[in-house]
Amino acid sequence: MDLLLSPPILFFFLGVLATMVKSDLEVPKPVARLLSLYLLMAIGLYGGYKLSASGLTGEALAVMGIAILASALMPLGTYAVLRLRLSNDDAAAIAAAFGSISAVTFITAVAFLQEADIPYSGYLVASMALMESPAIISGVLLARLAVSGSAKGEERSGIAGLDWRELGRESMLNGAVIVLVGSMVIGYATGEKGWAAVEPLMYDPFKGVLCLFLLDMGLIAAKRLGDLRRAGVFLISFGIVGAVVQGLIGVGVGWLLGLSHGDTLLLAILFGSASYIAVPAALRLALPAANPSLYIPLALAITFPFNIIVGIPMYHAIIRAISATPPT
Amino acid sequence: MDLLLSPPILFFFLGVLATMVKSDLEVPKPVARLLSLYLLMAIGLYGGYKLSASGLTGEALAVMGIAILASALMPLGTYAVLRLRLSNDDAAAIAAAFGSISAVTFITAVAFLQEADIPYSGYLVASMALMESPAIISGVLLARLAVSGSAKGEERSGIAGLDWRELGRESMLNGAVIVLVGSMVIGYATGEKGWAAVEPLMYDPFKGVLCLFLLDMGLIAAKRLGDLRRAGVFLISFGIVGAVVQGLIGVGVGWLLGLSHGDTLLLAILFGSASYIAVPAALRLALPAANPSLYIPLALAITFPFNIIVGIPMYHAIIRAISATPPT
Amino acid sequence: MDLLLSPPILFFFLGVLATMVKSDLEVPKPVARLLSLYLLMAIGLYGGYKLSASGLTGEALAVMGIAILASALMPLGTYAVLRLRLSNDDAAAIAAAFGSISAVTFITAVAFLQEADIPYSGYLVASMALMESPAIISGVLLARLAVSGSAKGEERSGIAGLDWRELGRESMLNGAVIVLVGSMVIGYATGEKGWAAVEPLMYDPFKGVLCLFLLDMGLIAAKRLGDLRRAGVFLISFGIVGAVVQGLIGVGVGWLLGLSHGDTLLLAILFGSASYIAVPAALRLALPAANPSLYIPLALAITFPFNIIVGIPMYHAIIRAISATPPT
Amino acid sequence: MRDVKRIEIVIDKPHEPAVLDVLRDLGLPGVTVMDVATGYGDRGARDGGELSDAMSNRYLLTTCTADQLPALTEAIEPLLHKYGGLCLISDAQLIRNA
Amino acid sequence: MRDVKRIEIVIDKPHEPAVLDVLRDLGLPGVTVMDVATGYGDRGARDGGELSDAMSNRYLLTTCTADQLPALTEAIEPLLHKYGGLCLISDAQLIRNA
Amino acid sequence: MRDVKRIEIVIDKPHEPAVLDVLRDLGLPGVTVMDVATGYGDRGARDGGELSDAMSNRYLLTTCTADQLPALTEAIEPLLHKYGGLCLISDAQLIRNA
Ligand SMILES: Nc1ncnc2c1ncn2[C@@H]1O[C@H](COP(=O)(O)O)[C@@H](O)[C@H]1O
Ligand SMILES: Nc1ncnc2c1ncn2[C@@H]1O[C@H](COP(=O)(O)O)[C@@H](O)[C@H]1O
Ligand SMILES: Nc1ncnc2c1ncn2[C@@H]1O[C@H](COP(=O)(O)O)[C@@H](O)[C@H]1O
Ligand code: NA
Ligand code: NA
Ligand code: NA
Repeated sequence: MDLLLSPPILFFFLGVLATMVKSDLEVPKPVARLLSLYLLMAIGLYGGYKLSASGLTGEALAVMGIAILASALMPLGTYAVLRLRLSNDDAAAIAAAFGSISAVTFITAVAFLQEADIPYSGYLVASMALMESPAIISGVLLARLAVSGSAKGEERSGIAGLDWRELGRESMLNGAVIVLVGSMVIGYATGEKGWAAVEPLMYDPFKGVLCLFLLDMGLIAAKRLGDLRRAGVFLISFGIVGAVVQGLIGVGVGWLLGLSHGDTLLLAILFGSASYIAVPAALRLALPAANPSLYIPLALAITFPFNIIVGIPMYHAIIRAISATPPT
Repeated sequence: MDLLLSPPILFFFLGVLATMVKSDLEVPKPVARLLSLYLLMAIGLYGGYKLSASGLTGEALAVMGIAILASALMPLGTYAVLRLRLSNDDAAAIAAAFGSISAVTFITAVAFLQEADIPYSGYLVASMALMESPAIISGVLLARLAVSGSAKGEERSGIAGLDWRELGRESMLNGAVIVLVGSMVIGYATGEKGWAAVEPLMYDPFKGVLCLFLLDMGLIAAKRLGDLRRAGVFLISFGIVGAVVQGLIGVGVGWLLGLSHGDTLLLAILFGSASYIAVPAALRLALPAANPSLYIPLALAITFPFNIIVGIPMYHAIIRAISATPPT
Repeated sequence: MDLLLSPPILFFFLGVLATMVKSDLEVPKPVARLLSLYLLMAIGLYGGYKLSASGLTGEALAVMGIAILASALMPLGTYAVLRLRLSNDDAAAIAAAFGSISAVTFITAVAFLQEADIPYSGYLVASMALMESPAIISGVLLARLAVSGSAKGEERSGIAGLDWRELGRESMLNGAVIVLVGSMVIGYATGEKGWAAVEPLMYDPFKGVLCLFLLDMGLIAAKRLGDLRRAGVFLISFGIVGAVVQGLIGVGVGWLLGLSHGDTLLLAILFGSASYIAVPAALRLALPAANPSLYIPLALAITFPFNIIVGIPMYHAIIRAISATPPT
Repeated sequence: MRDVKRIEIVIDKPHEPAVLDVLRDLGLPGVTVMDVATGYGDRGARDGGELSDAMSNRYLLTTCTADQLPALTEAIEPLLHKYGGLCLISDAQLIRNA
Repeated sequence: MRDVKRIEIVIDKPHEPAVLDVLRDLGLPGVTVMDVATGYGDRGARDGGELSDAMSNRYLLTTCTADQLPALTEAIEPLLHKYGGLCLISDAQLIRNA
Repeated sequence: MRDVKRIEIVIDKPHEPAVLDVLRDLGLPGVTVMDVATGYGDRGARDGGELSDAMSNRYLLTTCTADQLPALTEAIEPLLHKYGGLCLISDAQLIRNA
């Protein structure tokens, strides 16, 4: 299978392997931060540049609107399911992570499309940026509503004691969100000329940097796997089944809107991926009682590998199949 | 305005914004160090390479000589002005910072010229390298002369107790100076062939790296702004007026020497920019009593943003205007 | 001399100079780690890619086999010599370091060949990867055999108490080895298509990154020189003479096998270079009693500079001379 | 050279600002903050913050007088209960510039 | 707030896992690990691990009860003898979440 | 296991060499140096040295005997007065390789 033979994915496996065999290989934290900063800037600038070329079409606005809604509403369903087994805060946190998106999964899908010479639209990057935060707010609201009016006089719990400004800040001003949105705006504002200036750094070495970053992701994901021992079958299977269900909703939406093959695939990945960077950072503040050793490993060590190894080619095949029969 | 719409400047704004909204966005220290190391190497190698092509003309030597003099003498004037309000050591430190140069401001101006397809000469880079240190020595001498023969028996104060070797080391062997000068010499020595080997790293991605670095500069500058609360109106206005006066001297010199548009602009930027890297590092040792929370924020959070946002286009316009009437 | 005038070597000198003059120039640890990670990935991917193009010829397998043998057997001779003056563990550790290889020396030689437009084969990179570990195992065995049956009941000493699994892990699963071998396998597996995806990052900026890394190597090597004060003439001369002897063996092998000029040069460098990254990391665990302040500075501050400054051009000249008279 | 209470606090990096606010409100003279590479505690292992600060800790060192201590512990304890982490208190002597 | 023994250990980074095993075996509640930039001791100067961890140290901070101390020192001492480094023990009071 | 004085020093990074010279001149057996991420004191806030070391601190940990202490404090005090920073002294027990 071609994607599995692409360098970035193979470097992810290499990282997993290195952790498995207890190698001392490590990517220093500041390097990991630089790599993700680069990837966010690169995808943001490119998306903004493409958007400035295509302009904000009706299709673009429609998809972006649906993306926001999906991020805000999907957590309601997942939360209900997760509450069957998990504490209120943990269920809300995981629902938020899965409602939001994983930029690296999206970027890996973009690299897949580039390999396969399948075009995609810049507004998908915009949709990614727009999907990061709503799920966080929904998750926090769900957690608060559940305890509202409860006896606990704890000021932070309950919808009453909710500091909206603070919640907005924590959900929308996370570093990753700022860089992605900011780069997109800059790419949009500077258009052709701006892109020409940054392209040698922000486009050409892109896949190579992705190799370095996925190597580190492999190292980290494998390390985090251990945390899931306590998690149990229910949670781990949710990490896959839940992701696929959401991903298929994305496929369906793309099909109904008659989006292109590439755009539908990216939409599926946005719906079906779970955040392990922006959302956890926000939830430490907004939902401190939720256990990060549950929602981070689930998104990082289960859903992320599943998506880049199985999910992307799977949605690719499904979309090709159904694209034979357009909606009437 | 075109420059304001260039990605590097916009990323600077993004960094400022991120700090303003209290985002957790941060560029890890080692990454910031790598970026400035890269920028110094890149500009040094390029300048040396251009110098090896053009050779050391009389014009080149004249400008370089004047640059050294300016760096050494400008502090006398600024020190006198600053003494009206500041302590002896603080006045000397700020005079030194403004007599020296800001490599990043220079590099931003170079990027501006590249955007506008305006040529410039390699010896301007040499002039930058030559201007870093003399101002430091002048500043320290000013501070020492002022206290000479004073009652204080403190061995370090006073011109008598001055350790010249030490002062030379601290002013000329700062890491930033070494890398800049060293890279220039290497670029000069290896010429065409050497440049061909490093160009893919040292030239093509240059503007993209500048975006990353200015993003961090925006984050840091905005953080440092707070320190200036205590500084007062006098100092803050000096950060702009003093810079402009020095910058205009640079324009005048370029005009009298009949330098090209690009060279005159860069000379103005060298004269009008203030150091917040090499000079502070040296002054912690040479003038420990000077307060770094005064001269660093002033150069970093006032003069630097002013220069890249207002200064560069302003000098650009002035030079275009006067270049109509050459000196007779 | 051309190589001496190549930017990477000159940046090494710049680093040495900066340390000599006590400049505060430093390359942060995470940056150094990123640079060596990049260089290992780049050379591994390129070697694997070339191997996938040329295929595993008989010549390739022969050289790789000999490389493994050389790495495993050369330590026997050097250990015997070093025992004349050094403790058992120190002698074994140095023998291991010199039996293994220095990837950066190899990479510098590759850059030299590229400058001179001399071709080389991908299996030399494979040989490098294969030579890293055997010498470590030999060194540890030598150290253990020497003390076997000795009165000391210390569980770790002696061949009996040897934990083979552990020794294998420590010698073969070091981070540097994993990245090099892994990248080579990935380059081999993904071939033309994979290389096209990573080339903009992994090939074009290669020499520029080498400049940055050798600048740091110069800083570090000069710092480590001090440790050798205690080492004495015997050890320091071994760092050169021992390296040259091994290097000449490499030249001889290449000549006997009728290898190309480039391949012979690289083989000489593999034989004649000493490891200061992978081997020390492994020996801290496998031979904790060996003094790292002996074998690291020797390989880093004596043999490495000698090889990149004198060794490479010297072997280059020798090979050109003898290539006139092929073996009959 | 005067006797002081030496205070060490380990806290999730996202909650560091809350702790610094406490120290400032108490008017403590200064603080030194260091990065934590890794660690483990009741809430399991922590990483070095490769991807986000969500799972990384910070180490704070500060000093206070014996009379300031009760107010400090009282202000810190709820933070530790809510966010985890720890606070170590020991006796030391301080030399400062003046 | 309870009395504890405050334990600091400096060890070669390659041997850190061995020390962590000891702490876990003794069932110590937690540990905080920090990178060491440089240092020197009997075995000469250490670097920051630019090239490999062979010459770099790590700093571990942990706590134990007075009764756990003998077992800890007994387990740590052989490691220090074999690998170098040091262990510092002092008295402190601990505030933890519960 | 022997009693020692545990010395902590926080100093501007540019002045770290001056402190290390003092420790060496006193013949102290070793030192461990760590990077300081941020901090504040009388001279305001410090950064992590993003641009230069001018505004960044370093943390030094060392040990000495009770008799060495007076000489150490006497040598360190002028540095702290001139450059700022602080020195903390506490009691500890040291385990070393012999
Ligand atoms: N006994 C301890 N000694 C040293 N550090 C500790 C200890 N317990 C907890 N920590 C640190 O505090 C962090 C949070 O602890 P916890 O809230 O128990 O998970 C851990 O990751 C450790 O870095
Ligand atoms: N007296 C000391 N105070 C603080 N740190 C020390 C001391 N002695 C040794 N160290 C640290 O322990 C490491 C190893 O020490 P050694 O095994 O003596 O070389 C040194 O590199 C220092 O970081
Ligand atoms: N009371 C304190 N506790 C811990 N660290 C301090 C304290 N006072 C000062 N520092 C550290 O010493 C540095 C210099 O202090 P100062 O010279 O007062 O600005 C500060 O940036 C802090 O890192
Ligand atoms: Na999602
Ligand atoms: Na200036
Ligand atoms: Na060798």
